[in-house]
Amino acid sequence: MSGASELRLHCAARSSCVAPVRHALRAFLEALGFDARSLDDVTTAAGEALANAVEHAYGTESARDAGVELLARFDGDRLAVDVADRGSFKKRPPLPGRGFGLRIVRAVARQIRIETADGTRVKMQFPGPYQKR
Amino acid sequence: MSGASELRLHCAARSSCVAPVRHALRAFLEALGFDARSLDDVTTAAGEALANAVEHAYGTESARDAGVELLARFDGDRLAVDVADRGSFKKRPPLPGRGFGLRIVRAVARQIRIETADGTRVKMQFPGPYQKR
Amino acid sequence: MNGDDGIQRIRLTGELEISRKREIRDAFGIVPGAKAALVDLAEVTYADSTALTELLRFCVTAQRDGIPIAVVIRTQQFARLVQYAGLANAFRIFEEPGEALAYLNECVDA
Amino acid sequence: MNGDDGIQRIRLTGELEISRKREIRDAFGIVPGAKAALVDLAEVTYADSTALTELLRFCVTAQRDGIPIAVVIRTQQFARLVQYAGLANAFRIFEEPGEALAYLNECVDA
Ligand SMILES: Nc1ncnc2c1ncn2[C@@H]1O[C@H](COP(=O)(O)OP(=O)(O)O)[C@@H](O)[C@H]1O
Ligand SMILES: Nc1ncnc2c1ncn2[C@@H]1O[C@H](COP(=O)(O)OP(=O)(O)O)[C@@H](O)[C@H]1O
Repeated sequence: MSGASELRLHCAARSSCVAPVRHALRAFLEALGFDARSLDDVTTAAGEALANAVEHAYGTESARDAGVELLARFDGDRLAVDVADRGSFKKRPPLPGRGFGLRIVRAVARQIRIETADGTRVKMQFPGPYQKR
Repeated sequence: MSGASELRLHCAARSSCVAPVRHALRAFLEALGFDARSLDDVTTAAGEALANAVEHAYGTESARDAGVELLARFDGDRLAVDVADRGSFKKRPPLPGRGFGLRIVRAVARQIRIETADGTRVKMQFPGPYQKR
Repeated sequence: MNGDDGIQRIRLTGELEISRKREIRDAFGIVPGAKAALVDLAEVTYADSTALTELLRFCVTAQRDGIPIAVVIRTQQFARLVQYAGLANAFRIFEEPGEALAYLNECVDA
Repeated sequence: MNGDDGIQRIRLTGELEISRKREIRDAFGIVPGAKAALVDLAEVTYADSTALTELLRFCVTAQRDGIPIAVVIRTQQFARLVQYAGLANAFRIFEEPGEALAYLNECVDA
């Protein structure tokens, strides 16, 4: 027994997988006693990062099986959520009327870092306090 | 990205915590694509082990804060679920009309081992295949 | 008693688990004058051994007092839980309240 | 068109997210003859940027064509999403369909 709580979920990078992973994250945070606003914000941000992995990471259908991983870690104080894929980050100028995903993540998270050395890893930290009990 | 999926949830050993932890386990398994029967069986077994930690592990109210931990691990093939507390296992003859908890766990799990060296750890393994997709 | 047929109705819904132990126990009691009891758990979405223990306690007491009991269970999780606990023959289980009532009426008339 | 007031109704419910992208896109289209459109998202329980992108595309096109749009959003998650995306002023948002309709009727009459 370590005291920290962790959720690590590995799934195929398909659009049908995003909602179930998001629901699992929500239920995980609910079990930790997070308040409604935090539940919404954290799952919203994670949902955007997951959707990006599904939309942008992989060039071919079969490559999607390399998957996407959600990692949420709560040490009783700070919540960190990573979303990682094995694809390649697509640096490009934002299309008009798009590009809301990362903007939303930035609005919600206290800190976001995107590592693109080996696939893409979006590392988010969320401001506390978030627990209701 | 490791490929394996894991849920580790640490909560106070109170009866109000059992359902949220069970719901988180269910959502975790749903995200992994488990079928309805497996979802029911695994959460039923885990629910019994969690309830036992709440009911039997700790002698005093304040000791409950040492908590209970659920650990579920799926490697794409085998599912293992541990429920651990920091209390003391109570060996005693079964009361009449009670003692259903561990019997239910045994009926569901392919294998169960109870370690009582340092608190109680109920280690359950579940038979596969459990995934619908 | 919810009807004038002498059959007491007990109805519980949702998740019957450890955090509702007291409520479950309080719900399971025979009212004076009841000739039989229908335990309607059709809308229970999840049950654990806490619920089973209270249900069994109730059924044993009632049967000792000669009061027939019928239990309605519809959820598969709950039906399997009863099997896993080895209680499939400890009380009469029905899937429909109508069937349970017919059974109890027969018991009461006999 | 669901009424005879010339106001088109578009209603989506549940979780508006990436797996429903196609359905969301298909729902957002102005029917011939519509003088205004009411986008009723009151019963959306969750929305992501996929939904926002489609909604924005629809509103921009409609406004270019001089067709007033009113969007009903009630869920807090969705309302905050719009804020986070910086779209609070991109379309008219109402909490009640009645208010949205009143606004559109005014636009159409004016
Ligand atoms: N996981 C990822 N893999 C590859 N590229 C990504 C990933 N996440 C984001 N990007 C890149 O960052 C851009 C901005 O993402 P975002 O703000 O979510 O907007 P949108 O998805 O609408 O383009 C994407 O268009 C894409 O080029
Ligand atoms: N986590 C635990 N800590 C202490 N004792 C336990 C624990 N789990 C089980 N036990 C012991 O095992 C017994 C049997 O448990 P169980 O089969 O679930 O039936 P019941 O909870 O109805 O007694 C309990 O009565 C208790 O003495």
